Amino acid sequence: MDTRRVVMGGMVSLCLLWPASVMRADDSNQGEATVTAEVSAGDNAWMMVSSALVLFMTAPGLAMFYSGLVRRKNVLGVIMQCLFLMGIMSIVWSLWGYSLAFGGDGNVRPWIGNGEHLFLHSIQLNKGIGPIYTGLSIPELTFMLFQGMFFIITPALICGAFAERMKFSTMVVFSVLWGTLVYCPLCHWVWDGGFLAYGSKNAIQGGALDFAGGTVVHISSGVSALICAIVMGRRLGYGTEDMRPHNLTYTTLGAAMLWVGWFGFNAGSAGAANFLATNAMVVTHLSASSGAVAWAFMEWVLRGKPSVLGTASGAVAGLVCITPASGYVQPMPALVMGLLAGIVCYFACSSLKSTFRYDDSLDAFGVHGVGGTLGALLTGVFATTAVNPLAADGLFYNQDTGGQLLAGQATAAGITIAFAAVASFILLKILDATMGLRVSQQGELQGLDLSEHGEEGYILN
Amino acid sequence: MDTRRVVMGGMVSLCLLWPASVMRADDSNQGEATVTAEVSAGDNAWMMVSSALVLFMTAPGLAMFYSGLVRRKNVLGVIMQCLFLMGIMSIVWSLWGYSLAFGGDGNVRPWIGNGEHLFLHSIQLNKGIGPIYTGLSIPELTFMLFQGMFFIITPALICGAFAERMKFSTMVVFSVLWGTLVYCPLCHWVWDGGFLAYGSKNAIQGGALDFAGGTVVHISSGVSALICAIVMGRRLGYGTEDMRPHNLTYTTLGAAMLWVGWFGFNAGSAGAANFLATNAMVVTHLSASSGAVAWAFMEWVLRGKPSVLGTASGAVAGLVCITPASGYVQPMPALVMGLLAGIVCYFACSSLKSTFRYDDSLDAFGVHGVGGTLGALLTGVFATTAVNPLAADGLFYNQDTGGQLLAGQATAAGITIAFAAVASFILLKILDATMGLRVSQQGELQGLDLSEHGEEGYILN
Amino acid sequence: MDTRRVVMGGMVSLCLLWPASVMRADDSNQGEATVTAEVSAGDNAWMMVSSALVLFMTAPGLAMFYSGLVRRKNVLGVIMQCLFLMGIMSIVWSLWGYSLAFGGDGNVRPWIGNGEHLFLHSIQLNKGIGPIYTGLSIPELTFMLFQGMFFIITPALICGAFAERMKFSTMVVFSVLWGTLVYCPLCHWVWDGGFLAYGSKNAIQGGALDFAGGTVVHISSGVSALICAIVMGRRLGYGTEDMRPHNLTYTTLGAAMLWVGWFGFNAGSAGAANFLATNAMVVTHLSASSGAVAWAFMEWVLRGKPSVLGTASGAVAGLVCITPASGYVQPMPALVMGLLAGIVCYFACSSLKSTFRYDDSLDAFGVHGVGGTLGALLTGVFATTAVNPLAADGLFYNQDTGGQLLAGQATAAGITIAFAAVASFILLKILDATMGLRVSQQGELQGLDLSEHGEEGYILN
Amino acid sequence: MKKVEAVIRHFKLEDVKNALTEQGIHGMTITEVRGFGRQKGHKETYRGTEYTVDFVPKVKMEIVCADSQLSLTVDTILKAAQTGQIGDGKIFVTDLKDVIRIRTGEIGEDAL
Amino acid sequence: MKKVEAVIRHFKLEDVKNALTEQGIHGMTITEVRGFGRQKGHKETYRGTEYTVDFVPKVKMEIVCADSQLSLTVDTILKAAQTGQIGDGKIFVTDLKDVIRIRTGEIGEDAL
Amino acid sequence: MKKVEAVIRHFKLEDVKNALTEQGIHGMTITEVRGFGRQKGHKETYRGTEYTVDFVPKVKMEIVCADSQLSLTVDTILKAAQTGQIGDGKIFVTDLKDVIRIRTGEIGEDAL
Ligand SMILES: Nc1ncnc2c1ncn2[C@@H]1O[C@H](COP(=O)(O)OP(=O)(O)O)[C@@H](O)[C@H]1O
Ligand SMILES: Nc1ncnc2c1ncn2[C@@H]1O[C@H](COP(=O)(O)OP(=O)(O)O)[C@@H](O)[C@H]1O
Ligand SMILES: Nc1ncnc2c1ncn2[C@@H]1O[C@H](COP(=O)(O)OP(=O)(O)O)[C@@H](O)[C@H]1O
Repeated sequence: MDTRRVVMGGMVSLCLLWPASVMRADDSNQGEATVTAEVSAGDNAWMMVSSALVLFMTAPGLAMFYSGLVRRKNVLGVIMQCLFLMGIMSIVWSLWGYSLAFGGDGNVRPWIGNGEHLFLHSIQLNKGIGPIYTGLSIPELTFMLFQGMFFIITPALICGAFAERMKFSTMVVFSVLWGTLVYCPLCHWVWDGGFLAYGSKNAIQGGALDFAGGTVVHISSGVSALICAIVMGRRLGYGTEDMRPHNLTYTTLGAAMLWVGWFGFNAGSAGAANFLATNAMVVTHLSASSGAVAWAFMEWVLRGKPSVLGTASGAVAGLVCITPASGYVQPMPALVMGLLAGIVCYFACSSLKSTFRYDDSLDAFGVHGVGGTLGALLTGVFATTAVNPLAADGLFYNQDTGGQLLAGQATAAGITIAFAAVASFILLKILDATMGLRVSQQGELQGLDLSEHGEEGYILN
Repeated sequence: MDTRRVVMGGMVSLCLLWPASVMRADDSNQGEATVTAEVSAGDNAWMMVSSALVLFMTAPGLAMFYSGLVRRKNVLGVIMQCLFLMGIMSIVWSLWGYSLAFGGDGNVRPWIGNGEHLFLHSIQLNKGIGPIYTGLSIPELTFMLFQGMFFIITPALICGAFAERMKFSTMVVFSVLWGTLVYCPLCHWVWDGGFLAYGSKNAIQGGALDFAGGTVVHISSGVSALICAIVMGRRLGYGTEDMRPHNLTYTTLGAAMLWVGWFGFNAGSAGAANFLATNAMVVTHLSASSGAVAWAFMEWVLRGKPSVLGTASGAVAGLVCITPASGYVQPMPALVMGLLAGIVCYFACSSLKSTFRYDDSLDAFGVHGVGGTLGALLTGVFATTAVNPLAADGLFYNQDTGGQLLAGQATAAGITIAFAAVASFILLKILDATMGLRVSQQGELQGLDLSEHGEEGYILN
Repeated sequence: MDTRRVVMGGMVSLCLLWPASVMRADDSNQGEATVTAEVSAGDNAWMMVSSALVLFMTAPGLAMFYSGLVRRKNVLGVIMQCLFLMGIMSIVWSLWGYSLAFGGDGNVRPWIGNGEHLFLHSIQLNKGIGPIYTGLSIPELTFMLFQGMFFIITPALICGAFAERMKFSTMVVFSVLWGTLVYCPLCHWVWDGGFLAYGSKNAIQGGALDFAGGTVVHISSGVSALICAIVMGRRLGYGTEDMRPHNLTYTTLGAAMLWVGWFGFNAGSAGAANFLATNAMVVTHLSASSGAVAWAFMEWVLRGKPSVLGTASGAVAGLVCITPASGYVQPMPALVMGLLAGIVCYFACSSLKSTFRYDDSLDAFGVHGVGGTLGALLTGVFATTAVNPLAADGLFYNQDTGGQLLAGQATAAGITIAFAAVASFILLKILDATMGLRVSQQGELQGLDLSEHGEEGYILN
Repeated sequence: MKKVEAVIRHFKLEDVKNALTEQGIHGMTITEVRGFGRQKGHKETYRGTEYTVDFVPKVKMEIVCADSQLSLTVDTILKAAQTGQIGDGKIFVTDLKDVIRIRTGEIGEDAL
Repeated sequence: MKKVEAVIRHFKLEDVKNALTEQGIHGMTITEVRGFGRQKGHKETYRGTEYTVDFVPKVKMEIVCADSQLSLTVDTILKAAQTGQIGDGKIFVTDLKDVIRIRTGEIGEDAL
Repeated sequence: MKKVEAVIRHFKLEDVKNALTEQGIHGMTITEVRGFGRQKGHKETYRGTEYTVDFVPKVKMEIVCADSQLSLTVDTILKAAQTGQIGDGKIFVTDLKDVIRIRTGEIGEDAL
C-alpha cells in the first residue's frame, strides 16, 4: 500500500509540475507573446471581487439554497456536491477547461478552443488580456479566474435535479465530463467568438447576445438537469412520502446570498467597473426584486398565502432571467423581465412538473432552464443600444433589428437546448451502464449523508 | 380566473413599460441633460461593492440577526419580511422613491423631492452624477442603487418591533407607505440639501451632520419601531411564556454579517474609495469593537457572565452609534463612542423596556433608536475638520463651533423623532382601522410561519 | 455600585480620550511627518474589500467552521470567542498593537516596534503610507485596518485547540497577552523588516518569504494551539464519549466562507489591486481546490468514502499552505502545494493526534501548524522571480538560490515554532497559576454556553 | 402507584406545571410528541407541491404519583389544560409496579 | 383499555398511519426515539476519529384503544410495518386504568 | 414481562448502555425528555430579560424484559447511572401484557 501511495503521489506531482517546468523554460519565448497592457487597479479590484462573489454563490449561496430543500438526511450530500465541485472543476478549468473554452480565436475555430492555454501555460504572466477581450484592462489570469467560477456553479446547478439519489462518484465523473464536453464548447461558441456569438464571423442567424450566461450557464444547466431527472427516475417515495424542505431558513438565506453574489456574476461580466457594470447591477437587482414579488403575489392570489420559498424562488428566477440581458437592458424593462420570470417559473415549477411527473427535486429545470430560456428571448425584446452600443435594439424598440435579434436569440437558445439535452443524455446513459447512476435503495432510504459520506448533518441532542 | 390573470398581468406590464417607452422616446431630449463626467473605475468598484454589502446586511445579515431572536414558529416570518422588503422596496425606490428623495435641489425644495427621476427616467444613461453630488465620479445609477439599499434596510429594521404578531399584508403596506411618506422626505431633508442638511441654505440651526444615516436610518426606524410596539401591543403570553431566542447562533452570525456589511454602509457613504472612506471604515470597526466589549463587560460586572447575545448587541449598538459620525471622527473618539453606545443601549434594552413594559420584541428601538440618537449627538461632540474639512469641529475640540454643531444635531434628532413618531402613529392607526395590524390570536399561537405563509422553518426529524 | 460605575466609566473614557486630545494638539507637528502620497481609488477599494473579507473570515467564517465541530452545548462558546476577539483584539491593535508590530524601522529595530503609532496617533491623517511600504498608494489607515484583521483571526485560530473547556476570562487575557507578546514581535520580525524579513539588513539566513502569513499567522497559531492542547489536557470523556461535530452544515458552510474570505487575506496582501494580487488570488483558489480534492481522495482510497468534513478540511489545508507562497508561485505549483497540504494534513489530523493522544479539539495544529510549516518550506521550493521580482527562485527552478531560500524559510519556520511554543507555554503556566485555565468539571459537563454565558444555542421545540 | 400521562398543547405547559406544583406535585418528565386525532392538521405548499401535515405538535407529560394523589393530579391537569377546543389532548392512567430513585435506591412512594 | 406502543421504522410511519385510519383507528401519538437491538448501527469517521453509532432512529407510536380493538390494532400495525429485515421494531401492549379527554372530561372509551 | 423506564442523565447513557449489554440485555429504546423535580433548573438572561428554565434535559430509556430479568436490569441501571447528586433520575416499572416482534410476528419473550 505504502509504495503504491508514494508512486501515485509521485505521478500526480509529475503531471502537474511538468507543465510548470516546461512553462518556466518557455518563459523567454512566451515573453514575446505576452500581452502587456496596463492593469487598471479599479477594474482589477472589481473583477477580483466579482470572482469572489461568484464563488460565494456556489458556496455558501447555492449550497444553502439547495441543501435546505432536501430532507435532513441528505443535507450534507448536497453541500458536498457544491464544495467538491469547487475543488474538482477548478482543477479541470486550470488544466484544460480554460483552453478549450477560450483558446484560439472563435472566428477561426468556431467549434471548440485549442490547446494554447493548457495548464494556463501561456497566460500566467500576462499583465493584459488576449485579442478577443482587448478592451479590458485586467490581467488575463483575473479573467480566467472569473470565468472559472462559472465553470463551478454551472454543474452545481444541475445537482438540483438529481439530489437525494445520485451516486457521488458518478456525479463527479459526470460533472467533469459535462464541463469538458458541454460547457467548454458552449462557452467557446457564445463567448469566444464561436458560431453563436453575436457579431462573430461564423454566427448563425447573427448570433445571440448573452451578457452573463443565459445560454451558457442557465439553459445548459437547466436542460441538462431535466434530462438527469428523467433518466435517473424519481426518488423513492416520491409523491407519497414527506419530502418537505428540511430547512427553509437555509434556503432563503441562501437565496439572499445568491442575490448578493449575482452582482458579481452579472456586473462582473462587464469585465470592468464601468457604466456597463453599474447598469448590469441595477437591472439585476430590479429583476430579482420584481421576480420575488411576482412569485409571491401569484401564490397570494392563487393559494391565499405568499410563501417565503416562493419569494426566494422568484428572486432567483428574476436573477436567472436578467442574466443574459443585464448588459443590454434598462431598469424598467428589467422590472418587467423579473415579473415575467416570477410568473412563468412559478407555473413551470408548480404545474409543469406535476403534469409530467418528472422529479426535478429542487427545480433546477423549472427555474434555470425555463427562466434562462425566457431571459434569452426577452433579451431579444428589450435590448437597447442606448445601454450598450455593441448590441442591437430589440423588438420593443425596433421591429427590424429586433426581429433579427430575436431570431438569433431563439436560434441560440434552441441549439443550446438541443445540444445540452443530447449530450447529457448520452453521458448519462454511458455512466449508467458503467458506474451506475443511483445509490442503492438502502442507501437512498438511509440518506446520502450516511451512505455516501459516513457523516451526519446535525447532531442536536 | 384565467382571463383575470391575463388582464392583470397585462396591466401591470403596461404600467412598467409605459415609462420605458416614454423614456426611450425622450432619449434625444434627455441627451442634453445627461451628466457625462468620467467614471472612476476604483470609485465605482467600491460603490458597487458597498451596495452589495448593504444588501448583504438586510439578508442574510439582518434576517439572521432578527430571525434567531424569535421563537422557532416565527423564524420564516421574520426572514420573509426581510426578503420581501428587498423586493418591494426596490421596486418602489425605482418607480418613485428615488425621485422623492433625491429629485430636485433641496436648497430650492427643502421639503420633498420632485418627479424628475420617476422611473429612473432621467438618470439611467448618466455616466456621471447630478449637481448635488458633483464631486463624485460614479454613474448616478450606482448612487441610486447604493441609496436604494438603505431604503430596504430601514423598514426592515422596524420589523424587530412587531415581530411575531404583525399581519404580513399590513406589514407590506405599512413599509411601502412608511418608505414613501417618512423615509423619502427625511432623506431629502438630510441628504439632498433639505432643511436638515448641514450647510444647506434652508437649514434649521445650521443643519446636522449625518454621514451614513444616524437620523435618516436609525433614529427614524428606531422611533417608528417604538410606536409600532406600543400601538400593536404586546405578544400573547409576553412576560409569562418562554420567549427565549430560538437560535442564537443565527443571531450572532447575523451580527457578524452586519458588522462586515456595515463597512459598505458607512465607508460607502463617502461615495468614493478615498481617504474619507478609509476613515469611515476604521472608525466603524473600532466603534463596533468597543461596543461589543462594553456591553459584554456591563453584563459581566452586573450579572456575572458576559453573554454572546450581549456582545453581538453591543457590536450593533456601536455600529449604529458611529454611523452618523463615521465621516467626521477619528479612531480614538470612535472607541469612546462605541463604549458609550454599548453601555447606554445595554440599559435601554434591559431597564427601559422592562420599566415601561412595551414589547419591542427584538429591541429595534433600544438599539437603533437610542443608539442612533446617541450617535447623532456625539457627532456634535467629536466631529473634526481634520478628518473632513466640510464638517465643523465638535464640542470636544472647540466650544464655539461645537456648541453650534451640537445644537444642530440635537434639533435634527428631535425633528426626526417627532416626525417619525407622529407619521408612524397615524399610519398605524389608519391601517389598524382598515386592514388590521395583528394576526388572529390563533395565528399568533400557531406561529406566523404556518398561519401567514403555510410553511415550516425546520423539519429536523 | 452606582458611583463605582460612574467612576469606572469616567476613567475608561479619559484613558481613550487623552490620546485623542493630545493627538489633536499635535496635529500641527504631525503635519510635517504626514505622508501625502496620492491615494489610488482602485487599490484602496481593493484593500478595503480585503479588510472586510478577512473580518468575514473570523466571523461568520471561522465561527461557523469551528462552532459546527463542537457539541451542541458549546456552540455559543466558540462563536463567542470569535466575536469577542473581533472586539478586544481590534481595540488592542489600535491602542498599542499596530505600533509594536509596525512602529519603527525593522532594519534599525529588528526585535520589536516602537511607540510611534500608539493610539494610531501618527497615522490617522496620512493619505499615504510610511517608509517600509512606500510602494503602496493607500492611506496608512487602510493598511492598519487590513493588518488589524489578521490580529483578530490569528488568536481566534488558536481557539480550536482548547474548545469546549477553557475559561472565557482566561481566554480573553491569554489572547490579549499572546497578541501583544507573540504576534506583534513576529509580525515585526517578518513584515516590518525585522530579523526574519526577506532582504532585511539583519535577516538571519537571508530571511524568509512570507507573503500573507505562513509563519506570522499559521505556524504561530498552530504551534501555540498544540501547546494549549497539551497544557490544558483533554476534554472530559475524550475517547469514550460521543464528541461528533454537532453541525457539519455549519462547518462546511464556514469552510466555504473561509475560502471566499481568504481571497482578501492572500490577494489583499499585495497591498494593491495589481497583477500580484491576481496571481495570489489564482494560486489561492487552485491550492484550496486541490487540497479539498486531495483530502477527499485520501479518505476515499483509505476508508472507502470521501467525507464532506474531509473536503472542507482539505480546502482549508490548501489555503493555509499557499498563504506564505501566494505572491511568489505560479498556478501549477499551487495545485501541487494544495495536493501535498491535503495529504500531509490528513495524516497530521488522523494519525498524529491519535498517536500522541493530545486533544487538539478542532485540529488547529493539524491544519494550521502543519499546513503552515509545509507552506513555508514549499515556498522555498516553488517561489519564482517570474511572478515576483522581489523574491528569489526556489529549489525547483534553481539549486543555488533555491537552497539558500529554503534554508531561510526553514530557519524562520523553526524560530517561529520555538518562539511560539515557548512563549505560549510560559503564558499558559502563568495563567494556570493565577486565573486557572479550565472551567469547572460541572461547567464542562453542562456545556460552556450555559456555564460561561448563561445562554443556549438552539431552542428548537 | 400510578403513572399519569397527559398529552397537552404546548402553550399550556407552563400553566399545567404551575398548577401541579401549586398542588404539591413536584416531579414530572415531559417529551415532545406529535399527535393525531380529531384535530385536523394543516396543508403546506412548497412550489406547488402540497403536503398534508396530519400530526400536530403536542407535549406529553408523565407524572408518577401515589394512588392517593391520582385524582388530584388528574383534576389539576384537566383544569389547567382545558381550552374547550378540539385538540386539548388526553390523559392516560396506568398502574405502576414500582418506582426507584436512582440516586439513593429508595423504592416506592419514598422515591417520588 | 389498552395502550399499544409500536416502535417502527421512519419510512413506514405514513403507511402505518394510513392503515390504521382505514381500520377506523383515529387517534395516536408519536415520538422520535432511538433504538438499540439486533439491528446494527453504523460507523462514522470525522478526521480520522471513528465513532460507532449504536442507536438507530425509530418512531414510537402510542395508540390507546378499547380492549375489543386491540387485536385489530396490533394486526394492522404488524402488516403495515413489516419489511422482514432486522430492525422492523416491536409492539408493546399495556393495560390502561383510565383515559380522560381533557376537552370534555369524558372518561373511558368515550374519551377516545 | 416488564417494562422498565429509566430517566437518567445524558452523560450516563453510554455507561448504562454498556453495563446493560454486558449483562446480556440487548434491547432498548431511548427518548430525549426534559425533567422536573428536586434538581433545580437555571436562569438565562437575554438582554436583561430573565428566564427560569425549570426543565432539565434527561434521557429516558425503555427496556422491556422478562420478569426474571427485572431485578438484574434495575440493578444494572441503578449502579451505572448513579452519581449521588440530586437529579440522577428515577426508574419506573410497569407490567406488560404482551410483546410482539414486528419482523416475525413472534410473541412474548421470544420477541425480545
Ligand atoms: N387513541 C389515541 N391514542 C393515543 N393518543 C391519542 C389518541 N387519541 C388522541 N390522542 C392524542 O390526543 C391528542 C388530541 O386528540 P384529538 O382527538 O385531536 O382532540 P380531543 O382530545 O380534544 O378530542 C392527539 O393529538 C393525540 O396526541
Ligand atoms: N428489549 C427491548 N426493549 C425496548 N425496546 C426494544 C427492545 N428490543 C428492541 N427494542 C426496540 O426495537 C427496535 C428493533 O429491534 P431490533 O432488535 O433491532 O430488530 P427486530 O425487532 O427486527 O429484531 C430497536 O431499535 C429498539 O428500539
Ligand atoms: N413524579 C415524577 N414523575 C415523573 N418523572 C419524575 C418524577 N419525579 C422526578 N422525575 C424525573 O426524574 C428526574 C430526576 O428527579 P429529581 O427529583 O430532580 O432528582 P432525584 O431523582 O435525584 O431526586 C426529573 O428530572 C424527572 O425527569
